[in-house]
Amino acid sequence: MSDKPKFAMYWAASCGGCEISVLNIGEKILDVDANFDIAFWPVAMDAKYHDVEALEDGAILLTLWNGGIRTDENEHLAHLLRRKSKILVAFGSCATEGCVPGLANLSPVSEIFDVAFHTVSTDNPNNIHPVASFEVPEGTLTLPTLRPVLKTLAQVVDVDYYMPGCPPEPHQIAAVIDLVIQVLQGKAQLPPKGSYIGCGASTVCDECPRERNVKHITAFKRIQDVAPLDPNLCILEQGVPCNGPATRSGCNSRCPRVGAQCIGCYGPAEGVLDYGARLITAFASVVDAKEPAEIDAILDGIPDPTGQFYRFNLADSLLRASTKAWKR
Amino acid sequence: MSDKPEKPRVGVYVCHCGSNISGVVDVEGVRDWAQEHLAKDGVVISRDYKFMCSSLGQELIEKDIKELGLERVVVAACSPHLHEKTFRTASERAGLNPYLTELVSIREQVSWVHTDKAVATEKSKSLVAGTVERVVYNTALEKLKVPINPNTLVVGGGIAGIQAALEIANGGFHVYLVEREPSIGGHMAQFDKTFPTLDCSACILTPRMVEAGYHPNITLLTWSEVMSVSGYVGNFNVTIKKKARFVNEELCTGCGICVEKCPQQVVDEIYEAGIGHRKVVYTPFAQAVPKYPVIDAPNCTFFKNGKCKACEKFCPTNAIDFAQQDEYLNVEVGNIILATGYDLFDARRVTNYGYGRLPDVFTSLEFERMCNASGPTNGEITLRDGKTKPKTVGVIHCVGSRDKNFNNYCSSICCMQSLKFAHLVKERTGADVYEFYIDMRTPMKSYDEFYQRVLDEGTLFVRGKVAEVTNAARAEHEKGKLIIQVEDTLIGKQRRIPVDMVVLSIGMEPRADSKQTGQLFGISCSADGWYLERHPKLDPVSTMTEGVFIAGCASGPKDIPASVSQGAAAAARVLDKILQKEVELEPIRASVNEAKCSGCRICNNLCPFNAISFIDDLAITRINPALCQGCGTCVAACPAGAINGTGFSNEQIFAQIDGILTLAPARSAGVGL
Amino acid sequence: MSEKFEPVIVGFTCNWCSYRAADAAGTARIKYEPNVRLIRLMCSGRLDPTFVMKALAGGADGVLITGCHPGDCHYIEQNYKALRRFMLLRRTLKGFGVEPERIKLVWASAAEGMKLAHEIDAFVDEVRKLGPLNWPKWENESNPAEVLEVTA
Amino acid sequence: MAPAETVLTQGAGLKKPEDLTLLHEVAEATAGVSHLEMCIQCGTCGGSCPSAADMDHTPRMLFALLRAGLREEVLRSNTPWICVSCYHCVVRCPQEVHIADVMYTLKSMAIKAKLYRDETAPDFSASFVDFVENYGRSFELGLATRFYLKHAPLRLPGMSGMGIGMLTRKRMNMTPTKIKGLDQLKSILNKAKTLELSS
Amino acid sequence: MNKYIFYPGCSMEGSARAYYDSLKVIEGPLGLELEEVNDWNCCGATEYLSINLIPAYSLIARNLALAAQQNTETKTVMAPCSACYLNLEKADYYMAERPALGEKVNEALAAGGLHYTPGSLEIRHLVDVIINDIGLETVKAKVVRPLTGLRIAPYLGCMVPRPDYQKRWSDHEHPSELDDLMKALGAEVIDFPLKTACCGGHMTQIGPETAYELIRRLVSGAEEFKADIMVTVCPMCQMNLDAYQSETNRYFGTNFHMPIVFFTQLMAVAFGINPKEAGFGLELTSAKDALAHIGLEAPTPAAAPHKKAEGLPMPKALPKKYGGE
Repeated sequence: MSDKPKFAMYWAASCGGCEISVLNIGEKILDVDANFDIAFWPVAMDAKYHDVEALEDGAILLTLWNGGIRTDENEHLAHLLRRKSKILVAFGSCATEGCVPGLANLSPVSEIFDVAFHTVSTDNPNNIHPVASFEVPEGTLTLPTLRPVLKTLAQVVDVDYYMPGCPPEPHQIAAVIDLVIQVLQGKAQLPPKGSYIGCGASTVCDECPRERNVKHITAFKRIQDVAPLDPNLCILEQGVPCNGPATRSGCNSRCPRVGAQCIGCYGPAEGVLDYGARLITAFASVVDAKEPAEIDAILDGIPDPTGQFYRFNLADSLLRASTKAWKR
Repeated sequence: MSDKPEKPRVGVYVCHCGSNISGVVDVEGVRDWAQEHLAKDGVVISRDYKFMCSSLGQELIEKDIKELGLERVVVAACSPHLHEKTFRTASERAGLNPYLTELVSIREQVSWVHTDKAVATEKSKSLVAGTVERVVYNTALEKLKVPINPNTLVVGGGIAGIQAALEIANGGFHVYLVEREPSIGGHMAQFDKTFPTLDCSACILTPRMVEAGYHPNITLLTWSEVMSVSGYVGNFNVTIKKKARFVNEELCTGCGICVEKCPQQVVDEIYEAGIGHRKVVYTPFAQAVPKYPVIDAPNCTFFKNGKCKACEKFCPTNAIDFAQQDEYLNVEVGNIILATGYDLFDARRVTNYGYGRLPDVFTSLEFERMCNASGPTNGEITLRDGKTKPKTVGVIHCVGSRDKNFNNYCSSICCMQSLKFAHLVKERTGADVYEFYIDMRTPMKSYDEFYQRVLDEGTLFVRGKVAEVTNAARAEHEKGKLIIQVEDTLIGKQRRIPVDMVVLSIGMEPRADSKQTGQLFGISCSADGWYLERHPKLDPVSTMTEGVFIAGCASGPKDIPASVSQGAAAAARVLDKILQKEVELEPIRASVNEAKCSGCRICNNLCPFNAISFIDDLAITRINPALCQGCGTCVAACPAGAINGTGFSNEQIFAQIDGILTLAPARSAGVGL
Repeated sequence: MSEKFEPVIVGFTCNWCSYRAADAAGTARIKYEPNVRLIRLMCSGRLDPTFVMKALAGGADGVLITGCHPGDCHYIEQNYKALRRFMLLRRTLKGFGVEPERIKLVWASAAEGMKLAHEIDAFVDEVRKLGPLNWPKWENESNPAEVLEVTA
Repeated sequence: MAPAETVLTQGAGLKKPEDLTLLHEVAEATAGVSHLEMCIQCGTCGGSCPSAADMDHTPRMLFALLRAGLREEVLRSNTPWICVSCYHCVVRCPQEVHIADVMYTLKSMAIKAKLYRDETAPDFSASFVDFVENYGRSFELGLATRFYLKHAPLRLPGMSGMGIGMLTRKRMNMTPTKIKGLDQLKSILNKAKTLELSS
Repeated sequence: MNKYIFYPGCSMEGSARAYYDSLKVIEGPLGLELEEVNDWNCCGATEYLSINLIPAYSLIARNLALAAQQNTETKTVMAPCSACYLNLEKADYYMAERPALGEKVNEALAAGGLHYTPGSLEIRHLVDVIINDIGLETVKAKVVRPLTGLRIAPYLGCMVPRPDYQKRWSDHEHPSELDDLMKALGAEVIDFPLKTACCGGHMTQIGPETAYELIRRLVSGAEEFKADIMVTVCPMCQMNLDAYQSETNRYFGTNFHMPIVFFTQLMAVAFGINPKEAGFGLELTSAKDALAHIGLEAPTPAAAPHKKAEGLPMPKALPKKYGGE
């Protein structure tokens, strides 16, 4: 083993896109190899949990953790990697704020299983339902069990840095890796603990090139119903609920630039306690109506406000889950 | 959430308010609990005192600030609207920025409204905890000082407005007096005699009107209306529409020839209360100020079909100007007095009294005009035919007043006005007069003596609210009469009293447009529509909006002496402001963190005071602190959390929520976690 | 839960109308349910939906929002913004399983102490009927859910 | 608030405690919100009443008696029985007292306390109700014959012309109409009566 | 087509047969579709309320419950009888105003397998429906025999315009709806000051002297104002003024003859339906002379000469509640 600092990356409850995004940094990946020893990165190389367990505490310099905490296995690994890492980074939306897997916090686990295994869209001819442990002649087979709700990494262990995005933009990942290497070389200092890295402090509109005016919204529409979408005008002003005003900058307004509304993957701006609340208040503020009936009619244009406002942030919101998920 | 500042030293002071608080709240319990449980939030001292607001109570706090080095003060006592200033001033005396002191209302919100001691004490603790947690995040603030424009706007040229304008003008400052009718004078100019002295209304009013009309410090703007108001105390900008008079005021001498020659006559719904006529070019009455007539364009033959021009033909000074247009004036004033007066209750709504259906039922204002020597009957009291003198007259009190179906309040002048009518009928016709009343209310100076005089004159009093006035006779002696059906409650029997004439003493109502006018000036109305005073007893001429005052019947029914007093009182308040030369504005304001502002422009249409502007070059939003009124709507709206509001920051409110929920019971609802 | 359920309600008032209505109720000694704890804001327009969520997450069973009557706002028309936010907030909270009846908006002028007291009583009663909300503090979360059962 | 133990002088030195719960009791037993306590004794009701002349107390006085707690005097009054339910007083009352409904309450209280002076009116109501309960519809001929035979046999000859007129014009049915769901109606009314007793 | 759930009430089958018959013949021309409440029961008139509170409201509410569950496209119940109209409206209103009452009534209804949620039906009177849903223009269009020259005293009695919980009427004391309807038929309508005075109600039964006085006031008032006929909307009013008029005359020694018929009867006649089908002839105080007025092709009397305004002007009338200003 060389004396290069150790690097780890783990994939918990998430889609895996973050891992792809790391690869998308191109040649930069070679810098990682040049500067680090890969101690643990299941998607890239074979490694066993007991190898990690065998390491000394704090032996890994940098761990990029992507994914939320949904199972007892996720939770175990989170504690383990926390112990073994000097710097633990919540990498990507799932780890920082729960992301789409966190939306499952609106439903009880039983319902999630029913949908996954027993709805018409599921090809499950033998009606198999997974169980936590199963006896076979060779012994007992076990599966990780699910927690009632998904949690973000910081809700389970202490986190040093957060890197938002679904996934984080490659240019931002590259910049962060550069920074760490510079720190290693004594050329730079780490930001204060708890910082969001690889992103901006303002919101998507800050980087959005579209023209913006004073807003008066008389109807909310789906983007496909606005034809043609004005390519130069603020998407929200055209009636499409664009989450850009409340979403942290850093992606270079990737979606609005190409004619799609921002759906909020970079999470809330710096210091914001509840992401969805910012969108509720922002959208409601520019609704152009005074009578409850009129307001209702306009708001009907947002058929699923909870989904619209919390697509990425539900697990990290103030309420974190619906009563259905936790109340008996 | 930003990090909690270093733990400042907090003092908690719980007031007994005599027994007002301690009768229901365990004050010592709250004190001890705060000392023990809020120490973690920085509470270093917690005390109680009989009367915190007394000078001894205040000194107690001042001493602690100095000796214990308190950095935050929480006083649990009465409503901040009462004593916030007292305690903040006390803190300031001891060298602590006043905005680091907060009041918790455990009197108005606890002891006065709850009875269970244990529950009230718990609630008090929660409220104290909330404010302690909040005050930690309070920051030192400085008031903003702005100069006061010495000009004043008075809206409404009735007796209250005239009085206010004269007081200020005599004090040496300029007044714009705006009146929407062609002349000042208001309702008082319509009356014949005033109770209880029976002074001729015109005789006592006219000199005041003339004085206002010629005062060098008064710009009289009649036939004018305020269109918009912007700005804030000390610096209002007002747009006034001067409606086209079609008479050139520079040339007009007020000779009246045009009025005389005008061939077109219409019913005068305003000044003559609908029972008299006026010409289409007119001054409402002989003593009008200013003397210039106006042309009532919608009724004018020339404006309708391009013919006539009689007035123009005969005008000796060529003052008629059919081409005149509405003019808009912009004036800058420091203070505003609203003396917009009242409307009269529409008696047609009480259908059982037959007004509008039965000709010889009159309203009080119609009757006033009839009694007036310059009125449509030259002062003769007659039936609707304009000739017949009544032999019996019934005066009905409380029409539309003290009645949940109409107006729930007492009109305050209607007893005295009705007694005055009885006297006038007796004096001028010798007819029998019946007065129908629920309660006789004659509380002011010389009022009850007047009641006795009317009793002495032989007026017949029936105590009972009239049930109906009908022309359906049941017996021969009722035929051709108006029958007043009533329970004489003093004998417990129903009576039917045939009379020739009925006078309905109608009540006062807020102006039909009072709500819109209120919105224009940023003041609010009570549930029944009268303007709301800052304090009904201690501050009756101020409003919640700094720099906007009210006088006269705009805030509720009043008689003439009360209206005059209020006009003078409002003027005194304005003079006080003007003489201070500058005004301190509350430092509750919003500001934008420009690094975080994304320029999304969500907040751009939220500020009614135009304090928010968008800086195109930088693509960010800014807030003008002098225009910001501190409502916090933009703070709550900013999707990036880039706007901060002093005094009510997110951190302060979040901490307060946490604090008041400290004692929330941790109940188990069977959460399967 | 054998003892009578007394809901905890956080209320937000505007400085000019509803806070003064509470003062007026006090001055007139109008008695009402003690379950509501009021927080003063300058205007109902200051109400950030975050406040409501924070209150619910912190243990409140209901949230009362009060302001000046439409058209009577001290700041001209900010209460309309409060109304719109309130309406969108209720829709959103429904997705979290929070009954819309737990969030109430009341217009009360400075003169309406009586009305405010009645509205508070009615609201407390309604929330009492709904039962406790008990948003979890998410502290003791280590027990896995028992959902993996053999059904095949 | 506990009613004060005050006494009211009656007759020659006779003293009797006031029944200060009476007003509340009547208000509680009235269908809607009666606003009875809001009466300001203005007399609009007594002035409006088309049949006030035949009443021993005007409604206003009755409310004063109620307030004074004079139970017997109130329940013996003929006022509620003379009330023709014209609702003039109700719509004119400046305090929105539901006077007509209070009259119904007083009638049923008088019946329960057997304190009415003349049994004509209670009997008429009872007979009417009896037919309704047994057929589900009212039966004018039955009601008229039963009622007049008992209370106004002397009026009958004078009335016969009218009765015949009504019958020949088929404005009065010879037999009562029975509804189909009579059993259902009876169970409802029986349950309602039990509830009335328990309240 | 205007569709309503129809609650006729007991009188329509008996003493007010003329009302029922005439309503049936104008249904078609007016485009009214009436679906009777299945197995409705008596509303209790003014009697049941005097005995027992909860049974009285349960009796009324059974009808509401039946009407609410009836499978129709409308939730509006139309009741032509004043007492029925008021009782239904009252039950609906008070069940909501006093939830304690509403709950008890529903407890009783449950014993019969029924339930009624207050506020789920709209209770309306026939005149209201004709004026506000069908409209005077439609009525005018159907008139083939205008009632020109017939002087009518419109008479609504008490329980239609009062207490009017839902504020449907233009006024409690002098509502204009019936006047307007009669004017639409071409009749001359007098400004009858007693149009909402009381007919005596059940006092004809239990306190005739009281009732006779009330009947006298009305009949003499109508004669005083030179009416040819009174028109009413209420079975009880019609019954008292029509059937007890001769007794009233006997009691006071007077000689009034003032026919009173239902407004629907005059509508029918104006629509060209023959008087017999319109229920004429069923009244005890004959309307023959009054009918003759319409039969006669009398020339239209000159309109009252327009007097030159003399004396003091009158205030304008309040704007009407319906049909625009």
